[in-house]
Amino acid sequence: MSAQDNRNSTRIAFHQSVNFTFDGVKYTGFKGDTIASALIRNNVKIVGRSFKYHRPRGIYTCGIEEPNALVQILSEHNEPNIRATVKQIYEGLEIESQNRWPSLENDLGSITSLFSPLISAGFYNKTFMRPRGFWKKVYEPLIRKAAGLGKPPKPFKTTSTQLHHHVDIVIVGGGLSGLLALRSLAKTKLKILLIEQDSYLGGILKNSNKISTIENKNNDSWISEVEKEIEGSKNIKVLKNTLATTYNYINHLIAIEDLNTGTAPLEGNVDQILHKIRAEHIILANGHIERLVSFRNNDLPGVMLTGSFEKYIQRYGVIPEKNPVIFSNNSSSHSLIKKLVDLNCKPKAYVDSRSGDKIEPDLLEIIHKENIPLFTNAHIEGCDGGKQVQEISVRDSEGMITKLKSKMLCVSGGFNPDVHLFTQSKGVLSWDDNYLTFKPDRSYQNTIIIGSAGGLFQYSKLANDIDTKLGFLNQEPIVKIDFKLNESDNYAIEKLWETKHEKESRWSKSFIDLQNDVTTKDLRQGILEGFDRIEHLKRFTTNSMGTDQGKISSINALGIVSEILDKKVSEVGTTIYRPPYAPLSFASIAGRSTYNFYDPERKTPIHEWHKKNGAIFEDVGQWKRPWYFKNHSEENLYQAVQREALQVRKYAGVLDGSTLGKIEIKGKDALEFMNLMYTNNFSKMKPMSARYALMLGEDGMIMDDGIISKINDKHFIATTTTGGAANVLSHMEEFAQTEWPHLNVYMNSVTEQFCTFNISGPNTRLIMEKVFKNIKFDNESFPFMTFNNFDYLDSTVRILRASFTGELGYEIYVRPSIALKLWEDLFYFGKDEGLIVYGTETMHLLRAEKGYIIVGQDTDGSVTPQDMDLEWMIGKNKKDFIGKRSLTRSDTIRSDRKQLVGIRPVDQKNIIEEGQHIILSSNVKPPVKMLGHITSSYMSPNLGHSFAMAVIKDGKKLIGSKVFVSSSSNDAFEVEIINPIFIDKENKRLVS
Amino acid sequence: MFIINCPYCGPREQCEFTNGGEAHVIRPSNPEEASDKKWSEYVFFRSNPKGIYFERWVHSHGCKKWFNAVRDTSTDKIFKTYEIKDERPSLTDLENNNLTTPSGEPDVGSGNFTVKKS
Amino acid sequence: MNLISSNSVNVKELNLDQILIRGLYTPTLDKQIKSEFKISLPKDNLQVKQDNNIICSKNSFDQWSIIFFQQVRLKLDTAIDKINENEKILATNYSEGQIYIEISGENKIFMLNKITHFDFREKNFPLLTSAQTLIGRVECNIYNIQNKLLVTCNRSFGDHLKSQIIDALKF
Amino acid sequence: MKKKYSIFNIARNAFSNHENWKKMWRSPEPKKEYDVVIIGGGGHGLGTAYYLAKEHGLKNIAVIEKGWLGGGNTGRNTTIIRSNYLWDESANLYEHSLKLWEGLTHDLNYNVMFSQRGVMNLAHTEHDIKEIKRRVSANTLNGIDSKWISKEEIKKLVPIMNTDNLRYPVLGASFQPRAGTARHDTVAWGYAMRADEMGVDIIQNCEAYKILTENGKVVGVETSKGIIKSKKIGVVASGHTSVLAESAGIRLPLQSKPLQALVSEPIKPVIDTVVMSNAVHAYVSQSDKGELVIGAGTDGYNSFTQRGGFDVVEDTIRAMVELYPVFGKMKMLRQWGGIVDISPDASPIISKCDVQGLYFNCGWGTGGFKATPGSANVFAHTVAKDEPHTINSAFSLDRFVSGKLVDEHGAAAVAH
Repeated sequence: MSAQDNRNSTRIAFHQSVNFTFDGVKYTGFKGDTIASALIRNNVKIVGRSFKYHRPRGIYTCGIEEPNALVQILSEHNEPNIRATVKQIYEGLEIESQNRWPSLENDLGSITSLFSPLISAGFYNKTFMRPRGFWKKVYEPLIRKAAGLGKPPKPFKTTSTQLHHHVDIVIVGGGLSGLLALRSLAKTKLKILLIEQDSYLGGILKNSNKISTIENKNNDSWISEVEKEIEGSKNIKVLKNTLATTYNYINHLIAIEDLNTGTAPLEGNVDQILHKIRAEHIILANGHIERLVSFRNNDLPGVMLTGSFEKYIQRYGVIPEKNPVIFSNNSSSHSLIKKLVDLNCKPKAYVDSRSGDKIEPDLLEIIHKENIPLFTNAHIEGCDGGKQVQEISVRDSEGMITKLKSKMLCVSGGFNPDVHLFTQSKGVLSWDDNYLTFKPDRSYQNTIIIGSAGGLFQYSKLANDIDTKLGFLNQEPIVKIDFKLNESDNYAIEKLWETKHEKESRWSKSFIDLQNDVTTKDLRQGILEGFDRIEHLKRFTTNSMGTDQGKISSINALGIVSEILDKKVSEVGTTIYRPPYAPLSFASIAGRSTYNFYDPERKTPIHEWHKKNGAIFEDVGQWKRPWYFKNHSEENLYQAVQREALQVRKYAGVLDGSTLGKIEIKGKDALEFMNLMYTNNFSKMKPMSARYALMLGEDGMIMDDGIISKINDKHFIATTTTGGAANVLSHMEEFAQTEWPHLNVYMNSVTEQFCTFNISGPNTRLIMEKVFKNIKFDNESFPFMTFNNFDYLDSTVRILRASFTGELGYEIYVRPSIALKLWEDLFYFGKDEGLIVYGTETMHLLRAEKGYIIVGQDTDGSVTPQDMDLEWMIGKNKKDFIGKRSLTRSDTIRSDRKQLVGIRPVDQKNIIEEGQHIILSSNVKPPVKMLGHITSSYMSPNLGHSFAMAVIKDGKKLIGSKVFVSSSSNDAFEVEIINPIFIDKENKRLVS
Repeated sequence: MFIINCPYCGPREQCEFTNGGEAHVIRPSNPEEASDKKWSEYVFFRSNPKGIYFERWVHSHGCKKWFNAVRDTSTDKIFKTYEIKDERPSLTDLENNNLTTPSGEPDVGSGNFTVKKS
Repeated sequence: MNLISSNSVNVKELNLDQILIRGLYTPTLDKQIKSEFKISLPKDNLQVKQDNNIICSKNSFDQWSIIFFQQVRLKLDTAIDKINENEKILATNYSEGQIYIEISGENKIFMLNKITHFDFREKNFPLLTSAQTLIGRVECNIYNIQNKLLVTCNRSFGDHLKSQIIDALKF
Repeated sequence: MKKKYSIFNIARNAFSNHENWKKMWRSPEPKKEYDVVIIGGGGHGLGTAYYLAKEHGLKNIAVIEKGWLGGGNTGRNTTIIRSNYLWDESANLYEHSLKLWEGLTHDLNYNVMFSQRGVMNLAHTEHDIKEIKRRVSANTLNGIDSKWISKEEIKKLVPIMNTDNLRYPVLGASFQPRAGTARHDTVAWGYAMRADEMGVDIIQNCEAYKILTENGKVVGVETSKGIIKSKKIGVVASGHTSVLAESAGIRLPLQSKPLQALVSEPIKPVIDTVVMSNAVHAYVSQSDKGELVIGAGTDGYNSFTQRGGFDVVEDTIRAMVELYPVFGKMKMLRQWGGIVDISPDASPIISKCDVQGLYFNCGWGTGGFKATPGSANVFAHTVAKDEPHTINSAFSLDRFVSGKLVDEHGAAAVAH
């Protein structure tokens, strides 16, 4: 006995054969086959090994709910854990089975089955404890080896995209109810999106034999008529091969579309689209899922859910086994039996847990007519047969065991509305005593549930169900649909979660979670140990924590638990279904927004010049800033910086400071506002002069610094640090809008309106005079910390005399469109004066020699102005400014806080490292008392030795004393604490 | 990932906004006179209710305007957004709105919260 | 300059001038703008006024942008200085700090919704209105003018935004 | 009766077909009065009860839990354990905890699967490097096994990492070999079992509504199972702590925000160390079951919904597939959220307060799990002695008045 084609299925292109390999063996299926249907066609029964006991496993279902048949796709970057029951085959597809070694047939891992009585729930937590140390070295490595299902995939750069939708209505599920709803809404002007996980519409109409005609048409023609009707309409969009995985707040859906259904992905082509959908109303028409029954060896290859078996015949045109035994606790097997009879493959037997009088007469009728062996009031005790079902034991009403020979056992434990998405939406479920399942009760978003997804299992009531629920959308009422059914319209079920074993053996198992190898025994044990809450039990036994999230078994688990605890299932409750509905590809979530699109790269208008001139860039926030410039290919960071630093102090250098934040502030109350935002007092400041300023948070800690240029009391321009620009502006906006709305003040970011060039060095004046012929740069006409606007080309530039290097310097603010011209002018006129370009590293070195701090490097969010020896910047007679009050708290007024100092090695050969700590002796045996840390450290070509800045406890008092500094080579050397200004304490160079 | 109705730009995705913490917190008008404790309350202490919360938002990736919102932190439902200058809305017309999403997960017991108490 | 045209979407980069004005509406301001640029300030928030070569948009109650479709750069500074004589107003020349992308063609929304969550439906974004939102993780202004969208963003983000748009058309 | 676990006792049970297992803890109804009531049945709360009973001889203790044991953040975090913190105060606390972790399995005779696979903190910018090197130096001098490792050394430890061809390249990392992960639920279960054996009443499905005080003293707590009297109450309710504090008129500087995490489908081992990248918000480790356990960033607003924005998860995944190209073909299996209570300096509050007999252990932000044993241990001391242990004295409430913060997030480039 074996599988047989059912050529009258319309879903399979029997004329188009497709070759693929499974574990190296070549097989042939047809276009439209899934891996599973093709393997069934080829009589392959074992497709994988189970997680814990490595038991042989076959194909259990025919869809997304599959717990067993997970395979690895070698031909798609080794993608692991693919459902064989969903993935369609294509020419050249290469598949491998998972979690077995050396081979699927003979898996060494299966010896664990021998110890299976030991490997009970909580096993790991109760063992592997002795001898000490073995856990780390022996046990855990072994456990990790055994971990996981599939093998790791190969590197893969995503080619998937994303698409945002805004619609009035989303219908999830293009099955019978979904199509009826869609058709009835087609004439409204509502924008509708229909999402169907399968490659065609129709659902149950195509997947089962349950409905033979609808509205007196055969199913296929009815479906294609509906499709035609909606094709025309502009307001309806249908997405096939698209699975809704996540239902977020405010009707936000995530759905994944597979563009390669049944075709090989082409490198570089979009392979999937992640749809992000906002809808006014979401209609869930996503149907129901069949569940299993637990009995001895219910995991053996050859056991399959009844509905799935029927689907293989109807849709995939393959009869998995000609004469299966059918076992059920409900009325749903009727259509399959009828189908098998029509195909002349009579079932070996029909076993129904219900008593004869409960079984539907029409079902009994066909069984008797065809004299199919019937067992009523009977159970499947279990099945046997090594690697696949050979013999099935039926326990009849008298408790007598009858053994039947068959390779296939179809099981139906009843249906669950597919409530996964609904619970994600935070909807509340209620227990249906009639259908023995949870069904949606109350939704908390604009969610509408129709058809079996809502627990409606009567075709005759479907029209009314949809009309009443969609009426408010002025949909066109359906009123009535004529069905011709191959089963009774009334679905009926009797409680049966698990059947009794004939002989209780320690090795015998009834599985509840097939993927995680959880047995009903494990559930009992968990409850015995006190894990009587369903969420505990889930975590203790790992029940329903597999990739299928227990779609076919979680309700059964609840049923079993409720019986052990003798509670109502509604009291036991259900575990929470976590999004996504089915595993969601990382690549699709990332979409195109990785690598160069991970985060914008901000570039200054002369970025290209830097690249051409040997710049090595560093990331500062989103900006790319020249870090240093190689003047020949061998030059390294250290050499370049030493060269640049010497050159600037000796002649002149220019830095592209365009990334500095610039904010224009204006308004009637601009002065008052600035006095509140910064520590400094700007009242006495002359127009067209500038000042170095500090900004604090309300906690009194230094937040940012910059130069404030005052045009007049009503108009200022502030600069900020590169990284702080955005924060400072929003900080200003926040207080202007929320704290002091009565102040008339506005600010615009002008960071991008100007390039900023910081030119400094003794020769700077000469160069500037050449570039700007009609401007006087002598001290009298252009004193330190003043600025003005000047004509340059057909535009204007703002020049501010300020310096961050300690040398004579100017900051030039120029329009981007003429920036490059000016930049090149500077070098044209500057080359004779020794002008060079330098990067951020040299800038850091030079400012450190001068003792200027960098916010974020020498400060760290726990540093006050006093700590940085910047009291002089605090407007003493100002009543208030942001952070002022915090400076006088008991901890901030301590005199022995960590304070900024300079550090110099006693032996000048020693190099001080940033981040190392100041300690009291050369002894670095921990724990070592730390006074503070090195915030900045450089090798100074101008001083000829290493020097550093540090913040250390009671630093000011310690100036002049000798201490030690730790090093990364885990020792320490002696250093001297000195004043942090190393060059030009008298500011001669600055104001020269 | 909810939607916030910016008083100036209309409804937008929450990821366009930045939260500004509790609303209607008054900065001491005379910081010098505030005690360390009083001042620390202004700087560090914000209420953190499970339920109705008056909070500030700024449309940081949009119009850059600050505004206030009334949100139920146990459901993320936003009842109202209003301009900084507006009065704090009265609760009465807000709380008797019962169709809100239940706070994410179980209140009492196990997953039961997802199940209607019979 | 044409950036890319494919799949019935055309993307051009334009070289325009722009003034950003901060301040509340006053008849005085309105008069000033009229006399300087022959266009009046829109009354409603998000409204865009268009007059052959100029659009004026009220981006927020105290924020206005005026965009010139022909180069007026030289005249602009004197005009701005005039406006800034009003101490309650801040006018800034934004011409060069931003880039200007014009997107047309029937698939423009489809393309843009690959890289922005913004809802372009008529009811949310009518003709002659503007919006500030994220496109390809970049803060942008969008102006909805006759069968075209004008998108502006800060210059330093320009390369990123352009390549995002080109990518969205390719994939 | 003390439960002894070993392979032998499992074998014994196997013979009885696993039908004779004893309950790990009782499910008693609350008594009228206790010497100490701990509010919150997570790892910290149960651990506190355990150490109160074990080290401070108190026996008449109740732990009340509104849901199920370990159902809060204990069961929702990414289980990362490390002690490489910058400031001495933090380093001492977390190192104290790490030492307890190292003995916990044997202390409890319950395998918490503490797996010392090492934790890496990546540096992506020059700024990161400065901050991480500073922290490594501080750790070294504090006797914490933390070191700076180069890109090449990272590659050796995590061959699948893409260090160069990405928006923010990997420039180096700090590495703490003794750090790692543990099986989160078992910590709560283990503490619960052993506390229960020492007579502690563990009461689930018991929600605390209001802390009852009389003239500045704690007298009890009103719960869903009625009023329970006690002169000492320790609140260890993470996200909900400040809500309870308000009921006793105490304001805590806490904000409760959603923090999301996710796991991938299980695969054979690909990554043996724990890798954290604060700069791109991507924390990953691989569990002994084979799932990648991934931590995402915190949403920027207060919420008790245990549900955050998809965009936050998206940002983490974007960084992941770039940092680990093999993850491109992996799939997200489950995603969930927790509520973390964040203090202004991102350091915990383990403290007495103005109400006598009322103690708080909160403000753990996103980093509470790693501290479970240490936090429980010093909190037990604080409750028993009515004064802080030297290790947690710095983590008092009044630091927000004096300004003496332990500002980890201001200073260190390391997420908690």
